[in-house]
Amino acid sequence: MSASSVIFYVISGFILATALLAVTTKKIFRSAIWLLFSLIGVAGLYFWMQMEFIAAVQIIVYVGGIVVLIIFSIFLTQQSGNEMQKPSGIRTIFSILAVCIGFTLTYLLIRPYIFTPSSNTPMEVSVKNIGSQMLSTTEHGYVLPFEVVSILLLAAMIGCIVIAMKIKPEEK
Amino acid sequence: MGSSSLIVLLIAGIAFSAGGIAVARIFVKGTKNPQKGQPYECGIPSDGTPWKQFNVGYYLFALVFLIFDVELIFLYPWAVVVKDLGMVALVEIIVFLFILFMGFLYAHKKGALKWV
Amino acid sequence: MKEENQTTEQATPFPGEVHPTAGGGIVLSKLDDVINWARSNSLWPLVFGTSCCAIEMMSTASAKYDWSRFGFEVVRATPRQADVIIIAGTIVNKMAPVLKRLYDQMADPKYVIAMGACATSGGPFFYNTYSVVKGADHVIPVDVYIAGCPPRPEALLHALISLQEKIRSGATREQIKSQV
Amino acid sequence: MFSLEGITKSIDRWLNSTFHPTLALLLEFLIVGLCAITLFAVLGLVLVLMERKVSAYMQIRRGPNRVGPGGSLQTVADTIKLTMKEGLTPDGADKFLFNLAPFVVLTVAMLVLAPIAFAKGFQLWDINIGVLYISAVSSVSIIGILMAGWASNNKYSLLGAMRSGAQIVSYELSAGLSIISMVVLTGSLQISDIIASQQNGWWIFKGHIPAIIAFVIFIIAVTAETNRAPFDLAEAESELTAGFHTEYSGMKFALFFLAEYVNIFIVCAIGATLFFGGWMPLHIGNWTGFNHIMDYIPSSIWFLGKTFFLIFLIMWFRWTFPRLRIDQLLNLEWKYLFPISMFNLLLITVMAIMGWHF
Amino acid sequence: MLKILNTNHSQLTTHMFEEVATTTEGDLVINVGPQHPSTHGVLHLLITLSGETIKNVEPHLGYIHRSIEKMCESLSYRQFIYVTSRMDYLSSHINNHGCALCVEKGLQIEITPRARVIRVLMDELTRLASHQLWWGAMAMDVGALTPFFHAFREREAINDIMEETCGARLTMNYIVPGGVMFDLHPNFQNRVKEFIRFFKTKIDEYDDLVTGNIIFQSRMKRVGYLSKEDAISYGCTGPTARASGVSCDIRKLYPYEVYGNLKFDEIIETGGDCFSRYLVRMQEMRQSLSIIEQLIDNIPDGEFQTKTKAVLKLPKGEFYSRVETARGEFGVYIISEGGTTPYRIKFRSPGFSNLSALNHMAKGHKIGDLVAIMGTLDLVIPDIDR
Amino acid sequence: MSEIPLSHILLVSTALFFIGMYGLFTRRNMITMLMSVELILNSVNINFIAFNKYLYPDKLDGVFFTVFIITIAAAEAAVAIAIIINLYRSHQSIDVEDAGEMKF
Amino acid sequence: MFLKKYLSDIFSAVASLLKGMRMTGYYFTHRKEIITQNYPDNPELMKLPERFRGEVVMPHDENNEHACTGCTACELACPNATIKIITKFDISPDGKKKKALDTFIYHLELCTMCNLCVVACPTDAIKMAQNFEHSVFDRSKLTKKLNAPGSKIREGIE
Ligand code: SF4
Ligand code: SF4
Ligand code: SF4
Repeated sequence: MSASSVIFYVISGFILATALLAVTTKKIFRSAIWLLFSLIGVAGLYFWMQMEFIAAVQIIVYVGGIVVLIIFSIFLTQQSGNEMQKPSGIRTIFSILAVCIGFTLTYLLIRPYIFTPSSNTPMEVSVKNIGSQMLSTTEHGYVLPFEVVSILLLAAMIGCIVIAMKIKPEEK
Repeated sequence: MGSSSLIVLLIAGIAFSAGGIAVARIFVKGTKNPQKGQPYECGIPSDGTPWKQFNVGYYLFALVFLIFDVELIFLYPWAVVVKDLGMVALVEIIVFLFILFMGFLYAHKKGALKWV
Repeated sequence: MKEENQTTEQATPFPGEVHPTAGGGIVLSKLDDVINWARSNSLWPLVFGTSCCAIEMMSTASAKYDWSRFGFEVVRATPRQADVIIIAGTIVNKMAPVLKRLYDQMADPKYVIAMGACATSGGPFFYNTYSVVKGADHVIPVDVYIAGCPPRPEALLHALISLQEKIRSGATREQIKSQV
Repeated sequence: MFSLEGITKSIDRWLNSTFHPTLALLLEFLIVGLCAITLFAVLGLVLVLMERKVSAYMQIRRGPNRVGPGGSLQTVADTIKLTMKEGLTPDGADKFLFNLAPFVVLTVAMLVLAPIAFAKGFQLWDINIGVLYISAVSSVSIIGILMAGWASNNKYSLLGAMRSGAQIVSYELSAGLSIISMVVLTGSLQISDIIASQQNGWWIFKGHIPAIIAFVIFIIAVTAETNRAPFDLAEAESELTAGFHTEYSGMKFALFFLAEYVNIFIVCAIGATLFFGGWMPLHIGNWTGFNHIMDYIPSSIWFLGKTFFLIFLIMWFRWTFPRLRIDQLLNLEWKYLFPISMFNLLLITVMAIMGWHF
Repeated sequence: MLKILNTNHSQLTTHMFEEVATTTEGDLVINVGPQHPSTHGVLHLLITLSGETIKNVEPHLGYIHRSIEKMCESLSYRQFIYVTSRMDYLSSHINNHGCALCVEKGLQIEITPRARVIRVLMDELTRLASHQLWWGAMAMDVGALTPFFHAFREREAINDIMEETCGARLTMNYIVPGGVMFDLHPNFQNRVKEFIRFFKTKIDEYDDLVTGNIIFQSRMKRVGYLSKEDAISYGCTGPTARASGVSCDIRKLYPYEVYGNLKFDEIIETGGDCFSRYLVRMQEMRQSLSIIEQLIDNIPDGEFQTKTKAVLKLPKGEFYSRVETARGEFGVYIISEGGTTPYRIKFRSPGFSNLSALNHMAKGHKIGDLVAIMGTLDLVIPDIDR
Repeated sequence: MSEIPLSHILLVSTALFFIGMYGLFTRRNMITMLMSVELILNSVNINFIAFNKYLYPDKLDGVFFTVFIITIAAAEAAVAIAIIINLYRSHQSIDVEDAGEMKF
Repeated sequence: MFLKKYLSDIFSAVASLLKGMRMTGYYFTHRKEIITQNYPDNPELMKLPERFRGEVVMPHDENNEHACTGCTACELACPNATIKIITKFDISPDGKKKKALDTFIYHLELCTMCNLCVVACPTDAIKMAQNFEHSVFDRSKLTKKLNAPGSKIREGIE
């Protein structure tokens, strides 16, 4: 086993362990921190796959943005020191069962499938390539989604503001 | 030395902090007293816990930030190629930024960027 | 009204009392010297000024006297990061528990300087008042006392230098008191 | 001529010739790790001393001058003392997160070092997304701060952490935008490319006024991101005693302190790379004679000189200005810096496309 | 008359009910002080916060209550003066002055013209020193650290002058009933003139460094507003009240010593916010300078002390005198039973009333503003607690 | 990285997906549920990247999909949190059970 | 219009900030403005004014004689009982009993340097000295005996 595969397993283990902790920890703040580590682990996985750009995006958006937002909303809506109430026993059992069955099914689906790694000459995943393809107006260009994303973001922002500021005046 | 430097630096960072804290742990024997572990609040016993619901005035900023943060990640690939693509890229980004700027103006107008 | 002599001789150790010894015997004495040298040269005071003497403490920090020359200028507002409390001013009965608490909350090793007549003995408020603690050493153990009301900034610097010497020698509070 | 590149090369060669390749690689890792740690420690010592001296001279006093020659050992003494001080953990704290926070902050600062070019050919990893990597990784440190603030179970810490969260998050935008506007000019995110593009002049000169605007915005934004005065609300002494590290003592506090200074170094290094050409000596167009003379100064000196100049600038701010209030701070970002930097980005783009820069 | 009283009363009560803060879910109650860098001593504030916004500030006192008034009852008329330096230690000299005035009123002694001028000179120097310290500390509160050191440079110059004549730097104890303790030092005039020359250049630097600074101005303007009516009803005096447009300078309204013959302005601003308070103090410094300039060349010759008896006894009765300290009106009220010690002494300290307006001013602002407001109130806590 | 078969990466992402599902099932708190959703989205991203890397290294479409998914995740998180905060304001609780009637 | 105000706001703000930076920059580059005294290093530079009150001393002349009659005026004048005078009765050569000073106890830790005792003393037996380096490790060291051992009152002082 080479160093590279060791690193892969370490990263995967890290991702799964922290993700598991994130969904089972009782304190909500800790849960957010575990989620953060899990996301960082995913970024590490991207680094390992030499997708540096995606890794950086992952860190910027998830860690720098979403997790911070989640933490803020935790402060805003929770007694962050309290433990969250435990799910009922039956519910836990059924969830575990469902999840296990689902996992096995998927595993059985994946296992027989033989992926043939492509022999095409790989394209370098540099920011330059990403950029030029993103902005190109040809058939494989992504310029339309690129512009649509801005509308999506605009919609999201307006939505957020409308929703979040709705009750403000009455509160005061 | 490539991406392995990340691992080296990660280990170095952890080792450095762990080493420093371990030295303090091993060699320094602090005294114990009942007040030491209590939170410091200007010498007055703290009343209530901070771990409760707490009005964050800044969350709207964080919301808006998140949107613009995503915008930034689209700008990086764009910025790299803009010189080569020339005018096309400029037009595209003007449309892109214009739409977002609308959002910014809206947020401004609605007072989301004002302090609450 | 002569109880101040008895209390200074009182041998009951205070709960937060520290002996500025490093290493607890594990480390070699050479290393001990280095540590004592470092500790003596990096005394970060806690912001603790209650009254008039605090102004002279501020003067000591000011450009003319400049205690940063000794490395004291890193004034910390939280006791966790401070090394020395300079009790600058009167301690009254209501303040005493606060002082004790702050002292207790400091991380070891920690030192105390009583600046001015009030902190040393109650000073002008020794007689005729009902509310003043007659010397901060009734509340927490004090290492260095400075007389004066208020002491000059140089006097505070002198006290800090004495404290440095004391730390450098590595002796405990009791040893120093019994020597001299 | 003294060159770091040569030294690293020869060490590499020697290691590979004497040891088994795997062992040589491991040894190399070890050396790099140790170097990084040393760099960290030395940076901390030097910068703290520098800060104290700079502040002293601005405040018409002498500053540390009694420990070691000219006070040079002052920070060494401080470090040893902090190491030898009890590191307490409050009883009510979330012990695990409380102790984890300094690790996060410090490790992040360490990781950001990877793509920084200290001298010609002296760079750990010339990653192809260079500056993006740096702004991505350094945004993790905010989590460390939030963690520290929350886990301390102290109201001051929590308030300080929240403030710093809002602040770092907001200022990331204008820092990012000004970085992007330089990227427009360089056409690459890779640090080595960015430096190479300044072969015939630094961007701050080549880029006319928009580059200067971008630089001003950059320096303001990074000052805010590193929690330095006048944006030091997270640890505002006169308001929140010590902000998010109120409960930290001893070595754990020292790690925060160290990380803060290393972060300053890093952002200044980025600023020096983007605007002042990193290790690139001062070259003017095609004055070959002049350029040649400049080349005789080692590249590491150029790099450090520029970086320390920027650090000095940031220190100068700190010892001159009052602190902003939290709402003013966010106002400044959202009302002024962000729109201006957006506009400036377009300006630079037009300039780049038209080829109006030198 | 009764009607007016009634309406006032009802207004007062509704006002008081407003003051009672309702703590709701999501509010944070924080102790600021007694040990805190911005409380300038040992003020303890219990702050109710909603996010960063202040809902209520509740000052708690007593952390430096030294029972000075009680103590004075057992000290002789000569002795009690020195304790008053420890109340408002930044204008210790003016405090002593107020007490000496009251004792002299009771004894009905006239003091010599020289002593009067010396007292006023020292008063104004003290006021300058106090304002300088306030300026430095205020700048430090809002986060600028360098002004503190610059302010102390000038303050040290004054301290040196004081020390030369009075023999101490802070708690001078220079005034005695009947005059002053020593004559002026021979160097005094020259050094004061030199200081004036030096300080005139430096006070412009103050403006460059802090007053004009945009950050500082935005921290100060429209923060901590105190209307004229509120200033009067809270009993504010000194620069705090004058910044709200209340004319209350004792030196003008009830001139004592030689103030009646001097040309100086009472500084009145009408803004009522922190920046007005700041400006009032800055201009008062210039006024003090002009007072000193008027007096320094015209110190009359003669005795510096009237002869008094070795043991002072005030006749039976009540005596009140007031002076203008750096912080406002300082009143001394002595009830004498005819003995060698006062029967009862009450001090009216400016800080107490000014502090009472804090909650009113700080409500709805941020924590950072609270610090700025406290800075411009220029509180000296032992003055409040006594 | 070549010696790791693609199925291992898929396995990891599947496991991550189901961990997210588990969280979604058991948690009754909206914020934690949102966190679970983020995990699920991440598992999808891993798949996209892995497929792109292993099967179509000559193309970048997987990368683009990932970027857009991340974008949408961010927008979704922002809106979701706005809703959660709004809900909390009106119900003083963010338990899903309490939020039966979402009529705004 | 809006833009103009916006821009002029920015310019005036930057100008005011630069003004402050020029000030600190000036002090940074002009070392001669430094006023630090280096207290323990050059004692010869430290001149205290002769009126400075550091502690109460009782001057003795070369014959080990002082001027204190033990009249306790200073003790009475002192507001916080810093001085305690213990008197004894000397037998003068002509057989008369005469009150004289036995011990002059001075609690430096209580003294507030107010000068009232010096003013009160009819024979100028005590005065204020400039010594200020009073730091000690043990507070009891601050209680002093001012009259030197074996000293006696100077002739001719009543
Ligand atoms: S010793 Fe004197 S100056 Fe110091 S606090 Fe006490 S009374 Fe004030
Ligand atoms: S100086 Fe004042 S306090 Fe000191 S002994 Fe003399 S009278 Fe007493
Ligand atoms: S010192 Fe003077 S006042 Fe005191 S007892 Fe002696 S002679 Fe009398």
